Amino acid sequence: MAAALRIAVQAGPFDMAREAAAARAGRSDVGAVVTFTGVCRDEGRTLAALELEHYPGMAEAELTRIAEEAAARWSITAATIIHRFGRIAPGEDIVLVVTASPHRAAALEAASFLMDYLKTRAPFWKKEHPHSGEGGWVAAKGSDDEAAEKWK
Amino acid sequence: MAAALRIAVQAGPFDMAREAAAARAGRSDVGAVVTFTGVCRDEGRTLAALELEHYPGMAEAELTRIAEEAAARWSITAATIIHRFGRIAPGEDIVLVVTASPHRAAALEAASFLMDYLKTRAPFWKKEHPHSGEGGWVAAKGSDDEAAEKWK
Amino acid sequence: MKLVYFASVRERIGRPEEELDLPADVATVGDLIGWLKGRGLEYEAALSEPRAIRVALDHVHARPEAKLAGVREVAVFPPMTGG
Amino acid sequence: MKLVYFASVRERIGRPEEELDLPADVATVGDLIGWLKGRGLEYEAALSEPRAIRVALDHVHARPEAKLAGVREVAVFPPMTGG
Repeated sequence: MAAALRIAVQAGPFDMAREAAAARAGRSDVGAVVTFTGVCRDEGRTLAALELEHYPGMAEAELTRIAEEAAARWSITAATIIHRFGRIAPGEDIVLVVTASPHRAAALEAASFLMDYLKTRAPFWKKEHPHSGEGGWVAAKGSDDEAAEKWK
Repeated sequence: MAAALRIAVQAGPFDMAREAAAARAGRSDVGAVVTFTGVCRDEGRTLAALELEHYPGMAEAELTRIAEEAAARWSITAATIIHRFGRIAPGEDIVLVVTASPHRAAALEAASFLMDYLKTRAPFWKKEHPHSGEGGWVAAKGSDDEAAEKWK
Repeated sequence: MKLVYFASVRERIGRPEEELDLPADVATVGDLIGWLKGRGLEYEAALSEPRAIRVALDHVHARPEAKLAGVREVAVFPPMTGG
Repeated sequence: MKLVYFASVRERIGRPEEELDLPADVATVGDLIGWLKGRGLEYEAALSEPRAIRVALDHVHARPEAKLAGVREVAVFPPMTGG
């Protein structure tokens, strides 16, 4: 199944509804559309902002490889990944994944796979800026590695 | 975690973006929002429309029970289920599930659980109206029962 | 007792609902399905495959052994295909 | 060879990128990390925990045994935390 892939790495916000509509447009065999939006939490009101650093060039390349792998493993008709960089305030969106498929399991599993893989493979790094005190780089979670491992 | 549950059974369309926005509104601990939209396929251009019959009263009650079970099993902050009934044309939406949570795995798993459970437990029945020839009631799938069983 | 029917069960029985007085020995969901099947060819056609019949008591899914005592509305329908 | 650094590695080394001539015996990713650690305290601080260092060769993740021959850009960074 030829899947329409869309990858974007951008500073500005994205329009989830528009991306979801685009992922199903022009096809009459889509039975399921899944969106995953990752949002900046305020961590108990302690966080002023996140700063997202990325590796330009590789970020787009790696997200494309991850989307291609999802398209090879599930019968999806579309996969979209949009990842923001720069300063992001609590309540703002960080990342969007959209999948479309004839079948619900494929759309849901592919979205879950995309999130697990991009968490551990896409070259982005989060730095926390708290309202007071020292911030710092967010430590990678072992649970993220385990989540990615389960798709091997 | 007290989850905001929203259940609707309606003939008319829903606004996915508005529902997703409402599911995360007013909370600063939401890190993940998942939407699942079930769409009417045209089945290789053979389908003129689906007719969705439901059991008024029980449909709302059963969807509420399913949402409550998801809220008891995952740390979600919101769960929305909207299911349409009546005549639905190919390309139109049938069902919407939205989940919000501090964590991505909870939001994704709860959305998957809600879809698996409502497929086998919510009192809705699909009748196919093809462009030509006899239509009929859609047969229940054993794979749907298996999908629901895996959450036991 | 009020009975309501949906989808193929409704079409085969030929009506969406009816009020029926049950015999005293019809105590469970299973008893009810067996008794309904004896009411005519349309009921037998609708209920011939017990594995393809689901029952809800007052809006809650029920198993064949569930008791009917105190129930106001019994719904009979095929496996669900929503979503 | 062009080296680029990100996040905590960039901050500790104190620059985002640099052009370096590698000795002939630095053939693999693992060799490179070992050699970089000998270049000064800032490098040693940045690369002290090998398990917390990731390397990409020309925008593709690479293991310690990967060869550097023909590579134009080497990136060194901590485990990723996007998403």
